Amino acid sequence: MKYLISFCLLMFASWMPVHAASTETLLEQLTTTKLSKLPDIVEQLAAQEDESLLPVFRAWLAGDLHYVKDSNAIVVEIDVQGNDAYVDPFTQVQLEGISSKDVKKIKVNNKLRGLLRGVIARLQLTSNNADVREGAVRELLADVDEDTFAALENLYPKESNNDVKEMMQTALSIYTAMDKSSSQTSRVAAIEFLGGSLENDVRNALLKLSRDSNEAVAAAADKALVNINRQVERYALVDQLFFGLSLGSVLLLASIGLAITFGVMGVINMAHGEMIMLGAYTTYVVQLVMPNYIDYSIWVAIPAAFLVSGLMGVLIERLVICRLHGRPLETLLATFGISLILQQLVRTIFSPLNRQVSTPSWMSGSWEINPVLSLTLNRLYILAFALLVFLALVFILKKSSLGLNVRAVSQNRSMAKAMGVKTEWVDAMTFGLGSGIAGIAGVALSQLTNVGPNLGQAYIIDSFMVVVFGGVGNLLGTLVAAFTLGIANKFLEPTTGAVLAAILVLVFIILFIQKRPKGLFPQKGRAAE
Amino acid sequence: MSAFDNSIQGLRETFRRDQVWPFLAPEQAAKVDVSNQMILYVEGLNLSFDGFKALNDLNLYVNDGELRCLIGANGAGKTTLMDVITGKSKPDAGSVFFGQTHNLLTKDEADIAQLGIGRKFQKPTVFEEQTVFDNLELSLKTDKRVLPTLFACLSPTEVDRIDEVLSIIGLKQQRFMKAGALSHGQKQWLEIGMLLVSDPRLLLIDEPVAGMTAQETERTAELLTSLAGERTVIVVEHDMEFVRSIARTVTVLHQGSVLAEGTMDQIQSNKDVIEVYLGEEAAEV
Amino acid sequence: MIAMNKVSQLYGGTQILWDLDLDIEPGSITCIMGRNGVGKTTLMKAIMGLLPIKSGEITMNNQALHKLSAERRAYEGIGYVPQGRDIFPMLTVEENLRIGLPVRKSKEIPEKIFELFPVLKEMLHRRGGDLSGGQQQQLAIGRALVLEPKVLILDEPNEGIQPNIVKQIGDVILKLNEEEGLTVILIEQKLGFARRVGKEFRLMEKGRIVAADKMENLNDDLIKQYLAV
Amino acid sequence: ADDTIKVGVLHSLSGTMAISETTLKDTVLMMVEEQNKKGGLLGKKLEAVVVDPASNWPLFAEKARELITEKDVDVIFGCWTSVSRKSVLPVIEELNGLMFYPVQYEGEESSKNVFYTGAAPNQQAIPAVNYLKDELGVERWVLAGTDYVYPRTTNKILEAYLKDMGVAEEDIMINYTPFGHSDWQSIVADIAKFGSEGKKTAVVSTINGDANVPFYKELGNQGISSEDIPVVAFSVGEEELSGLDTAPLVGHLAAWNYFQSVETKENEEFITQWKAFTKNPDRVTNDPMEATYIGFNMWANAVKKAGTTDVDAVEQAMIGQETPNLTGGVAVMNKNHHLSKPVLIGEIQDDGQFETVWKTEGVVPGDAWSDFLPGSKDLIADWTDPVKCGNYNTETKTCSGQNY
Amino acid sequence: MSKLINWFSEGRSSGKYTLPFVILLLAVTVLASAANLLLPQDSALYVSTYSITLLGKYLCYAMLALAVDIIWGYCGILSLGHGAFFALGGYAMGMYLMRQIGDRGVYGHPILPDFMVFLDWQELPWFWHGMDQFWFAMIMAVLVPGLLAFVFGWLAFRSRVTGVYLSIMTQALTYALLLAFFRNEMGFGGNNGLTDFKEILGFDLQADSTRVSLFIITAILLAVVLMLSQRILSSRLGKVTLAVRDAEARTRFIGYRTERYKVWLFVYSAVIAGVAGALYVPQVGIINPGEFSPINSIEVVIWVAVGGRGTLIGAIIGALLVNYAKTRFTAIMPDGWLFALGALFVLVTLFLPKGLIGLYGQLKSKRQPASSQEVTS
Ligand SMILES: Nc1ncnc2c1ncn2[C@@H]1O[C@H](COP(=O)(O)OP(=O)(O)OP(=O)(O)O)[C@@H](O)[C@H]1O
Ligand SMILES: Nc1ncnc2c1ncn2[C@@H]1O[C@H](COP(=O)(O)OP(=O)(O)OP(=O)(O)O)[C@@H](O)[C@H]1O
Ligand SMILES: [Mg+2]
Ligand SMILES: [Mg+2]
Repeated sequence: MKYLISFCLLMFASWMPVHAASTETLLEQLTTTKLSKLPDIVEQLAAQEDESLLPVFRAWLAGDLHYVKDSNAIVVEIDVQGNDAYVDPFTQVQLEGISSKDVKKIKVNNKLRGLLRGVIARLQLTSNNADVREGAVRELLADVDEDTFAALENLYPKESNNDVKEMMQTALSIYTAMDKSSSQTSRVAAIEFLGGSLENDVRNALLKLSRDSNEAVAAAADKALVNINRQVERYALVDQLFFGLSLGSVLLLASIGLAITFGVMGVINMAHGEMIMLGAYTTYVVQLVMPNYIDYSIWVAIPAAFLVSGLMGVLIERLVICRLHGRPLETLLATFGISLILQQLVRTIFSPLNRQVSTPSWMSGSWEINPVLSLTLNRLYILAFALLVFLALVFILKKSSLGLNVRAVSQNRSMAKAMGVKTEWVDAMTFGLGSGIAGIAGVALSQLTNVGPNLGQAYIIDSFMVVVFGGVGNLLGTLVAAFTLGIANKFLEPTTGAVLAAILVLVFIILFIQKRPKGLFPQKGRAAE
Repeated sequence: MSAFDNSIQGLRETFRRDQVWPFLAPEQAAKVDVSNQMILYVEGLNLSFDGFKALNDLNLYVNDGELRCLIGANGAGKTTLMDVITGKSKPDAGSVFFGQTHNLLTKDEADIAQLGIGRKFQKPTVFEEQTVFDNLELSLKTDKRVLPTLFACLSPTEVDRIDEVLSIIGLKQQRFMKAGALSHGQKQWLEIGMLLVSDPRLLLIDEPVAGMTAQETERTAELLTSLAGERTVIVVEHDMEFVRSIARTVTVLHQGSVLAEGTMDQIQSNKDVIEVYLGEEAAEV
Repeated sequence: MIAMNKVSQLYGGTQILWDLDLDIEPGSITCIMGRNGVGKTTLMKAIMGLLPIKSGEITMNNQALHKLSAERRAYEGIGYVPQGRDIFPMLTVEENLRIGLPVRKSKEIPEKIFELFPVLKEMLHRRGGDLSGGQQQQLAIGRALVLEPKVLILDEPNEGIQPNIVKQIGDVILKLNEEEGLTVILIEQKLGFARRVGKEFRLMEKGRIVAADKMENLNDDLIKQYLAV
Repeated sequence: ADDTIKVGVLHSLSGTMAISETTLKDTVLMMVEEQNKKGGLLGKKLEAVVVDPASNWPLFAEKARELITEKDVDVIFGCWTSVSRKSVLPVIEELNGLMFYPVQYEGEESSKNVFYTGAAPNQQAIPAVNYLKDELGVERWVLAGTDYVYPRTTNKILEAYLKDMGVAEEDIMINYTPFGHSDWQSIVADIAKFGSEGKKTAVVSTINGDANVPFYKELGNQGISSEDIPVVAFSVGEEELSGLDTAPLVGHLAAWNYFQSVETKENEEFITQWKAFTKNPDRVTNDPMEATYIGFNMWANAVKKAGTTDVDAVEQAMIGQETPNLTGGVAVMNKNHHLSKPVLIGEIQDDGQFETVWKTEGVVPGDAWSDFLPGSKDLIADWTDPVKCGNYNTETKTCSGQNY
Repeated sequence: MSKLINWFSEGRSSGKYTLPFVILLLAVTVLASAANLLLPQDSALYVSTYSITLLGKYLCYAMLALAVDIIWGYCGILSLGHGAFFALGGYAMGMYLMRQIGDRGVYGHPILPDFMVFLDWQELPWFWHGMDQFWFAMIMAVLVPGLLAFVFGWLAFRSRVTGVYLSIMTQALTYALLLAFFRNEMGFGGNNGLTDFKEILGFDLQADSTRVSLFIITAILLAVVLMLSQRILSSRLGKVTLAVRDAEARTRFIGYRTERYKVWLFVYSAVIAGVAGALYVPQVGIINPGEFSPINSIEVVIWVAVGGRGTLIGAIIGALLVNYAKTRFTAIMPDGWLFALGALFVLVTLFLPKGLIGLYGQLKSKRQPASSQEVTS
């Protein structure tokens, strides 16, 4: 292998400009050059057009490229079951006896990353994987220069995959359209082709073209832009709706437990936020326990959080709430006290600092529907998850006797007893269920926001707002309220800014309650008066 | 007169010293116009809940000073009718007039109560946290606006009136007990007492003798008959003996409309009434 | 069947029941009477376990009842129709009836209830709180019957019920008593109904039982002494 | 007792600010312990007096008064938010106390009784913008901040500065969000859109505290990498990053006077000491800690120099004090009660540390009054004779707003 | 006038502890003030200025608690937003104090407060005009909270919003105000609020005598408000209020326009809160939007509950006690005081259902258990 490389190097060196150094010396220089001078070396390395350098570039981009202090040999850091190990970039052979103390990182910064990405893209134009090729071409759209154009033109006829072909043609068209030396008709034709693409770089190119001195070209570009913009706007609306839904799903998750403890049981549960917080911390602990299985940690965390928060809920119910029957307002006082205690408890155990909860790889990134519309995966999962939890809860309350019993207990405790309902058990179970669900919400929220002692505080007010807005005691109301508020917020935000949007939503709630003093879905009937 | 003079005149009128501005003048508790002898007109009332017709084209006329008994099967709409009259529920259609002039449907509960329509609820509702005495004091016929209430003092006549009522309802000993601690029957009496002190023109009484002993029932009957004449009383009751002992005219409701109306004897022999309400046996008595 | 021995009970600082003794025969229909506020309802709540007693004991078939919680007593076979009905207002009629099903270990509401009170079937999906007073009363009785109790406590069951249904309720009580040997404790103010349905009576005054006998022996003297105002 | 010198610690240990401030409380405690090991000061032991103002601003004032009058402390290390400092200020001035404020802030203040050891805007914001412009070729700017005074001022200064440099109005986007904002979807989408118009774009973030985590998470999730749109933050340090999965943030920037990753002897010692003190090998250090460190050491030196803990004497002794920075070089306390310090720009790495990518040549003196705000152009602070004023107008030669 | 005096003297009988309490309150105030001003610093009985400001602050909180108790304890309206009225009163006072600074601000601008110069405002916003007059500012301090309470109450009570719906709306109100006042564009100094006050009516705010005067004024106003409220609540209006609390619909059926009663009581309570806020600001030296935070308002409710809901004195005692506990705990155990405070709340709810005031009754009834029996027999 080594020989092969040196052979190649010799080959290249023979027709490279004289000042160009060999790959080997360039790599050698990596270990000594200052950060600000590194871009030069990248350029020179790129000029080698050597595919075998790809792993080096990739590792560098990822910040994994190191060199051994003694030998100046370039190595790549990999992760073997949570420990650092080092491999040779060219052979991928693991190098024994090197530990993190023996190596030093080859620095990388934004400028370098940008360069490296371009270099990698160029090298990947001939990759075996069609997706990679498409990505590579897209990467190059930003500035298609003569070389790229030539390379692409060369590759185009050989390309078999249609998507890649289209992307290539887009790149070619950009070049043609921008190229003042080509004929007006071919430029206009190229622009017309570009009109069908939503790629950002295409739009930027068209923007430039619309100021072109050639009037026909400028007109064509304008036309294409109008068309593109119309589509972009349509997708922006979809995007906004998605933002609204996903904010709604967060609100739903945060408030759904409260819809039980407060809405159904009538306990003004100020410690609800802390139940969410406990769930989030449970996620953190679960990830601590299984650092190598972050991807699966969520599946452990969900039941664990349910149990932790649920048991805490049962404990609170048994120790405190159960002595406050018939005194709903007092529950406010007691649970407020409990929430202070829980917050401080967490602060004492886990320190006041935020804890790090990692996002499983399958939840990060986004689902790209097209270049202008992509939905972030974690939000998407959380939306689905919120709906799932909601359905499960509705199912539990409708199908098991628990739902019926808890409503009976909250409406007339002593009569429920006289009918043989085990009120204490029902109370404990229901409060546990509500708290447990809050815990599950905590798992979801840990993916979006800080996991710290104040996590619960941030959501408690919104939660009450949602439950009340939807109509106390009505689960469906909670669902609709959460999504309404989420969407309203997100549609207001672009015009008013985040702060005003929040204020307007609050004012809207206040006014709405005037119209419907019992929320969206009020309890009806004689007894409700 | 020129327009200018007109406006001067208007201004003068506005600032006349011998009278307060109209918007400051206390609202006169408008008189109930009963020139046609009729005090309550209920016409074409319809009210449905989620598609269920609780009141169905109901017509009812009550004379001034009359004692009217309202009977009817459970769920016939008696309580609902009272709800409509007192402004608690708004009907889908129909009209309710108090005297010739007062359209009750445009007024709210407090207005209606101030016009002189008092009500006793089927399920006794009193102010549980306050004493029996306070319950009665609150029900007194007084100026019920905020400021006058703030500066109100009990006048000796009012105290006498409350005392009188306390002895009528037999709660003299419990006068300083919290109303919430009364037994069911005692609450019934208290509520009747609250009605009495408020000195209403029209009394709507929903099942006054439920939970009372026979003798108490008799006393209630006496009380109600004595009230009639000066006041108008509408009583709902299922106790036929009681109804017979007080009734002059009886109206039978069924499924939200009037089924029959007449004297007790007429009603008792009415086939329909027997079938849906009284049952064979009761009719024999 | 049910016996009470020197039961005392207080509300806050106020004593309502004073060393009260009461004995209910199995299969009897006992009518408890007394003026307003003498403590009839309180007594019933004590039997059901909704109010803690201060001293004394309550037994059912010689088994101590006063140590059990109310829900256990329901399982032991006591059914309760409270004064003022205490329907679960936001539950539908059907749900009101279903509450008691676990006690009788069955999944379906017995058809018998609807035969007794057909109106309940009509109103099955209406909220309990929306029903008229009388309908609620019927629901309350029906709800207690779902438990298939051995002892049925009825606290003024006829309050606000139309005459033909009053009669029907009387019939039902008698029928259940005869056919199934149901023991009934009935609080009733209306003498006519009490005489028709009751087999025994107990008169109460100021938290004590002051007279107990067969219903035939309820004479005007007693009535005058203990029931008149 | 009189045989100790009391050091007041006025940092929130509960409430929303506890997350940042507890660390500083521990830092002071560590410094006190360290100083006591060295034999204390003036032959006396130091004694820390800790109170909890609970993130409640009026409570800060109350606690400050308690510390000075009831607990008789000789110096206070405290405050994080500007509003807490503003709340404490009148009390300190009235009672002639001495306070060290260790956090970067909006400037526009200089009190006789306060020493500002954190960065002023010209020690953070301006160098950062210069770096972005010169090194990364940024042409479009998003100034995103939490809606309160520090971001507002900083952004005002930056806006003026950018326009001076010829940046067009439409190439600047300013956005404010409420405290603790957690739903960044639309804003990040807006930023992405703003940045997709062909010009190199960067975000200058003055987003405060807890709101950062969801902001960066959203950036990561919407796939905005640091090469596309770099974010340079002034409130995100090692501590904040330790609560965050930094993998998606690699390459975003921060401007501080200190990074934990800087390799100097002092820093290494400091870090070891800190980890030992907190008994936690994973604890990180950050810039406000360094500010506390510098402040504490300067104070100790000043007390030695003055030979007393008397506030006026120490105050005069403070000016001109020099203390080694943890990042090398020497910090100097200027006449305006602000420090001269180096400015560093670092890129976030995937281990939650910063890689220094740029550093000022020498030290930058902190400006109490910004030159870019119309109201304060002519103001200077100078606590030496003959001026002796925190708000001295060089035009009118008057000193306004002094309480003594 | 004589009618009014009559009216006052009549109510005295019902709140039999009010007068002794007021006397106690004023006596303590006078003693503490004298001890601060007259005694030398090293005297054992000397009361430090720190304590005086602390006491003054507590009394303001007590007044706020009183306001909440009137509306919650007596009228059943659980307001989770009373902090808003308090803060508005405070802002009115703060604006006055700000304008009093005049050209002595750091920028030396004759009219604009520092924070406006700083953020480059060109002229005074309209709502700042007139605030340099003490009387005008004080009118605003009661008018603005009163007006807001009136509009809000009128809307809500007329549409018969009750129970938790109302509570959450009050919470939404204060939350919205919180967000609004945080905005720098609002012209209230944003997050930093208003600080750096110098003098009030020409008196140096930092002088001990001013402090003591403010403290005494607060105590006197608290006493006045307490007696006035006691009198109002023991009048027939008070009975109507209780009736509204327990059975609003029934009250309407006997002819009371309950919404009007509620609105006026709400306004009255809001005005008290506004006054409390106005007194609070010069004593603590800062007003900032944090005061609008819903958690603050919830805390006030908790003071009332701790002291004893529906007993005016209880509210005052609760406020004093909880705040004293907070001051002590945060100093004694800065790391664990939340445990203590939380536990206090839980324990009070569990074991003192009627609050600390109820404890007195509990102890009394334990000593003489049979006393109430006579009533029935
Ligand atoms: N809010 C409501 N929602 C639904 N149905 C209602 C409501 N109010 C009343 N109803 C129905 O209207 C009917 C009439 O009820 P109402 O209470 O007027 O009867 P009533 O004549 O007073 O009977 P009773 O003698 O038993 O008291 C009943 O069937 C009841 O179920
Ligand atoms: N919650 C309570 N608190 C205090 N005292 C009460 C309470 N409930 C009832 N009482 C008192 O207990 C006594 C007995 O009440 P109870 O309800 O048992 O009477 P009752 O015999 O059922 O009367 P009625 O025939 O009117 O239903 C009454 O004098 C009443 O004042
Ligand atoms: Mg009825
Ligand atoms: Mg009874």
